[in-house]
Amino acid sequence: MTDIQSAGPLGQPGPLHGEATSLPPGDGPSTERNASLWADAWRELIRNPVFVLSSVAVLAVMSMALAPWLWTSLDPQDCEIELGRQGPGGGHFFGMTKDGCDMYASVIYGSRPSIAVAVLATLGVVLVGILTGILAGYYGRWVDAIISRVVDIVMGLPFLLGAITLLALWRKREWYAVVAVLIVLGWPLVTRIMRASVLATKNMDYVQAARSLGASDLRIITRHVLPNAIAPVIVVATIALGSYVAAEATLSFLGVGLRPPTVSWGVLITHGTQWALSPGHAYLLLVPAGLLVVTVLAFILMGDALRDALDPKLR
Amino acid sequence: MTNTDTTATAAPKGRGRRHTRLADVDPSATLLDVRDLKVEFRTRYGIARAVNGVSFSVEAGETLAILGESGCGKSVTAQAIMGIVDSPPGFVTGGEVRYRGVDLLKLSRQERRKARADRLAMIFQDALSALNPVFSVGFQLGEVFRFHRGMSRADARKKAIELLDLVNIPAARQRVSDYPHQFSGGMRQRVMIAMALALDPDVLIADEPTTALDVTVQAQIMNLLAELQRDLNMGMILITHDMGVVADVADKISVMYAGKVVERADVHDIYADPAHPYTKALLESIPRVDLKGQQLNVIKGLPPALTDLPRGCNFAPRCRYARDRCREDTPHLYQVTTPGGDGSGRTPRGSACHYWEEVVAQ
Amino acid sequence: MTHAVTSGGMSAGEVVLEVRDLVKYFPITRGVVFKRKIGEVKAVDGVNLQLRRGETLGVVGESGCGKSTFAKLLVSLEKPTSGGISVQGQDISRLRGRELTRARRNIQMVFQDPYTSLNPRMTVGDIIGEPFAIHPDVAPPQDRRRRVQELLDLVGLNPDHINRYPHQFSGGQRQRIGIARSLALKPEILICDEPVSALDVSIQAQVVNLLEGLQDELGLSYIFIAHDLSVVRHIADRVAVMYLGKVVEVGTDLDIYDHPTHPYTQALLSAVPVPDPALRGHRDQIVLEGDVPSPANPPSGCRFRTRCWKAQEICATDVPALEPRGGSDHPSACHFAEERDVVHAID
Amino acid sequence: MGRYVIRRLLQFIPTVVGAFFLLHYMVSAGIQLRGNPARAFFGERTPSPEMLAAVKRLFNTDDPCLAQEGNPLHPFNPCLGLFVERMGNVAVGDFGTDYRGRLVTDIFLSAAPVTLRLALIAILTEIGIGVLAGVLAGLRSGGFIDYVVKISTVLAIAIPVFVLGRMVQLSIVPFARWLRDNGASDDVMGLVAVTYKLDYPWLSLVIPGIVLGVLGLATTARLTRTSLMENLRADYVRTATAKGMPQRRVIGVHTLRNSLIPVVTNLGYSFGVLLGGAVVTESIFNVPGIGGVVIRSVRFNEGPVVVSMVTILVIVYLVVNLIVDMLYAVLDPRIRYD
Repeated sequence: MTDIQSAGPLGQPGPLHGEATSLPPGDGPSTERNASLWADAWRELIRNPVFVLSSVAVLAVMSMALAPWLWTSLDPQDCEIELGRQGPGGGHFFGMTKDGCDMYASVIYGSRPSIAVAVLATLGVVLVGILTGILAGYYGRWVDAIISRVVDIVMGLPFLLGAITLLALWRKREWYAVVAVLIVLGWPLVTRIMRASVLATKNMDYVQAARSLGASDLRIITRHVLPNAIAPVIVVATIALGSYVAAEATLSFLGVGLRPPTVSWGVLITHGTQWALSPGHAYLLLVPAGLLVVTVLAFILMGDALRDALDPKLR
Repeated sequence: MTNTDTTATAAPKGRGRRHTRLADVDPSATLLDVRDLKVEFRTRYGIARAVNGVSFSVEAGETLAILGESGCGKSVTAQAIMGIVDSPPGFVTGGEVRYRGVDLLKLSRQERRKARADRLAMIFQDALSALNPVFSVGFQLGEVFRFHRGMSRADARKKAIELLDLVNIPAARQRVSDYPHQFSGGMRQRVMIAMALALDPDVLIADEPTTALDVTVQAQIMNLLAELQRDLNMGMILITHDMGVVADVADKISVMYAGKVVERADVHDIYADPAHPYTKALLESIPRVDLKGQQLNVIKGLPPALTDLPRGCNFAPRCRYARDRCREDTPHLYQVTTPGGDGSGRTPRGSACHYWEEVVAQ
Repeated sequence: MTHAVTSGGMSAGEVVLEVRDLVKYFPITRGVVFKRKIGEVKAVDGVNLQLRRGETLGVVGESGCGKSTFAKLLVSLEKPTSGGISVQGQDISRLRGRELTRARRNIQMVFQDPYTSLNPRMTVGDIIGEPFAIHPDVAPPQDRRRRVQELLDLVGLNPDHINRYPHQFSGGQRQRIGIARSLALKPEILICDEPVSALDVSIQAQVVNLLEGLQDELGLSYIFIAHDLSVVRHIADRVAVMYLGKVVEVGTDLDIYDHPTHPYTQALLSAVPVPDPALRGHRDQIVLEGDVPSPANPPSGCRFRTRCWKAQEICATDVPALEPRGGSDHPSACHFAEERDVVHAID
Repeated sequence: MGRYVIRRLLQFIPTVVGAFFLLHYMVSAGIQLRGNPARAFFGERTPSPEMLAAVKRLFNTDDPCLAQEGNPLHPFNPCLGLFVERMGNVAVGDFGTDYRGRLVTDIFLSAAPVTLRLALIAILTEIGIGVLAGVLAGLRSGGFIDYVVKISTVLAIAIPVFVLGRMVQLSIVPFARWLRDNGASDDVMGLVAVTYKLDYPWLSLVIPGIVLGVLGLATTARLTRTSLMENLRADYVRTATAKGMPQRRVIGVHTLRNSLIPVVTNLGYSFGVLLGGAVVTESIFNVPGIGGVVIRSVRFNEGPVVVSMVTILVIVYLVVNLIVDMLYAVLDPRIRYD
């Protein structure tokens, strides 16, 4: 390395250093964008009221699931069956559930199974999807052929129909069965997105440069491909979280999801749909469904805002 | 000067409410006369003055080259003449684009569209993205005739084949129903040219027509363009960054830098005696295929951001002739007389440099 | 052969890189479940070249001539179908694993596009320091930051900008970062694949001058691949002209530019515009017909014959060997090689 | 084009077989893990061994492979023999019977017309209104219509179909009452019925059909909008303008065709969503369609009937996807001449 150390300024210092020194110190050509792309996206996000509002809502719901006692001092198990379906009023602002429990407490505590199912399913889908997507996109050839074929096949089963079939044969509907089915049917979407993203990234010259330096596949994947290819998956995962909250409810409604004594939003809404059309009982549907819709909406809006901030095409 | 001329100057600045009409063309007026054109882009990082008071003119049968590096505003100038600046964010904020005396900027939408169809035509750099991928080239060529000339499908197809023949596409009859992606780069650019020539335009604007092509294909396309321009007696505006291509085909040159014309001259004069430091530095920085051992001079620094132009001369921060005056006082286009010119005085020369005499002298 | 002209002086003549009968075919496959090969793209088809210490060998040709594949073969980004690549006597085309990684230190690449060749999620320090992370024995961890700053200084960038991200630099500056990365392992040979073609004209000269300065300073040998014949003339000591995967003519810059004998070289050179309007109409102009044929289905015999004005029957049957012909002492692969000056004014 | 069609057809077969195998495998694993659904059919009661065996045979779950406790693959034994047998049955159109002995194909065919009508209304809603809303929003992005479309589509996506269905019913009930009191005609009453009415096979499906189509409508509108906005910036749109084409032709011909390509490709996927949604919608509006059958079979623990029904629906879904792919090739010549 001595030759480089001793090199110092070369023969023509003027022109060589000209470009760098002509810039004001500390300023790149684009002074507005002075940090990494993620930091850039972040700065845009915190200025976006839709993102701020939706993340506040998401945080609120997450805290309900993690620490419901922060939101209510009532015990959702403390029920009197005679009080069932009693409308709002008398200390129970949101009325009583079908089984005579406080609706507000039930909804707060009901967030836990609903959110847990959605979060676990999303985690599973994202993990499987990223792994298979990277394998298919990065290694190509027969690995890609096999994975892509399997993706096509699983996508050949419409999501809800597939879930109904699989769960219909499952006698007791435990939460993990619902999660497993959501993962089994959901991962191909993430795989496809990840694969396309990896394919685009893999052809970038910086990956070739790393390879020509002798970088291992593991290094190329973790340092070069993954950080540059993961943005679309994060967007999809955010939206998927919302849609899995809705999926849990839909499966409960169809009688193949979670069921009592578990109290999830899906279970509460299902009861609500059974009673909603009888006079004065609409709240049984509207209260849990309202919270569910707000949650799903928050995740979707958050995902949309992320997409806008991360999509270079919109810059 | 003509009648339309005076009325237009008297009209209020900004986009005049009173529309002029294409029918008012004066055949004796200059074919295309651009005066003090200004285009700005309103972005979230501020207003970018992409074109900042540009003037030039072209006569029939003449080729004007607009020379400049990326981001100097040459393509936006072309789009403003055609009236196809993406708006928003782009806005034409001032100036005139006179076609045979009629200011195109003051035409109604309808008339402007007619001008685009019949009088002006444009060729784009990347023919693959400039042609619609889902329609056959025959459809895209024939569409012009069907729409503007009311021809039947069959007649339009015949015309399309004729045009493809005109631009030397072999087996035009078979290829007319092919799609753009089935053509090679050079052939696609020929299709682009055919489309531009469909309605016999008087002005042809070629925006970097050969940048995406190989040299041997570039030579084919430039020859074709030169030939067609001569045969059809069009005025051509050639937009490019390639000083070699310009030397081969242009009659006169306007050099643009940061949204302004910094030098204009006859093609022979500008290469022999550049009168602006930027032009001079550019010529000294490019290697030549016929010379060995040339010293390449370097232009230090970068062009300024269009959202944040320096005071005074835009080129001053990179200029080796720059003095204090240059950083204060914006130079206008000085009239230049060169000792070394061939004396014919075909084109009035201009240089936007306070010290152009010094530049020429060295 | 007498065409071994080198620059640099010191240990001129020593061959640092030798390419023998290099062939790269890409299979064309079709099929839904089982892929079967229905043809081959003959990207590089029997190339022989030598590079000497301190020398710059220019490789020119139009798109599709195989010059980019050639570059990738040289830095082992592609495995050759057959033939060998020797770097200082060692055949690197057969190496694998750790040996290959070691061999890569001697031959590095500068990429064309400064916008895609730098990872946008890494700082300049991480980008230029990555070679040290991959080859930890080259620089101990505590030295790496200093070494990166020296490299930044070497290519004319401010060493304090080590923590910036690529998007904070201009195209020319990014290309300097790419050059710094390729120099980190102190290679003997740099493969420059169109290093200035993505840059604006006023920036090109900066990078060309930098490459020239580094060569003098560090005694590097370059393979400079480009489509711009003017830049190649400026920087190269010797030039190889490629057409459809084959070298059609090779010689010193003087041989190729002033005394070309292959019709393709002549056509290529005559198509290069010269920035001097005084030469307009005074240069020999050869305008070729049509486009380059597909490398999947190249013409028989001489590959240039379909566009050549000299083609005869023999051209369709016999592949012309690359050897000195037509009274010239540099090799040319044309049955009818004949000198013709197309660059300079003829009258 | 011909080669593309053949390639697509060749891809179709392994996908169908693969999808069936997946279904079969997960069903078999489910049976091995959780016990035979024939047992579940009897609920709390304990059937005699003969009856259990009979129901097992009826459900086609009497294959010994499903009960091989000793097999090393158990409980994840793919039971290939059973799969081949089932594929053979599917190939000849034998999907088994329900517990009363009715052929599943008969049940399917008798319920299909209702579902078909429902799906047709939903698809028309989805494409017609969805594309229109997307185009209007995309043309004036940032404008009032864009804003309205953006908000309403996000809402539509966030509300699960069964909640939406009930809410629509909730708001219709008083309206229908008011109409009846004001002497509305029978046809109008059929239209605003909250449940399916046999006398109004089309009218009483309009509201359920729209509810079913809303989700697809929203995705279609959003996709059309982004796709249109992207294409409006494309170079070839600028070329069309430079040719002097009027605005409506530039958009109507040059931009729209390109913008609809992703919308069409999404139609196949959205048809799958529609099938799932049909089950939910039919259950909410008491529509005696295929979804109703599926839900009833779920309630009565007739798992194998659910599997057979879904198998038929998967065939329908894959065929629709095949057709959509052909349509895609018609729209995009780059695919055709690949």
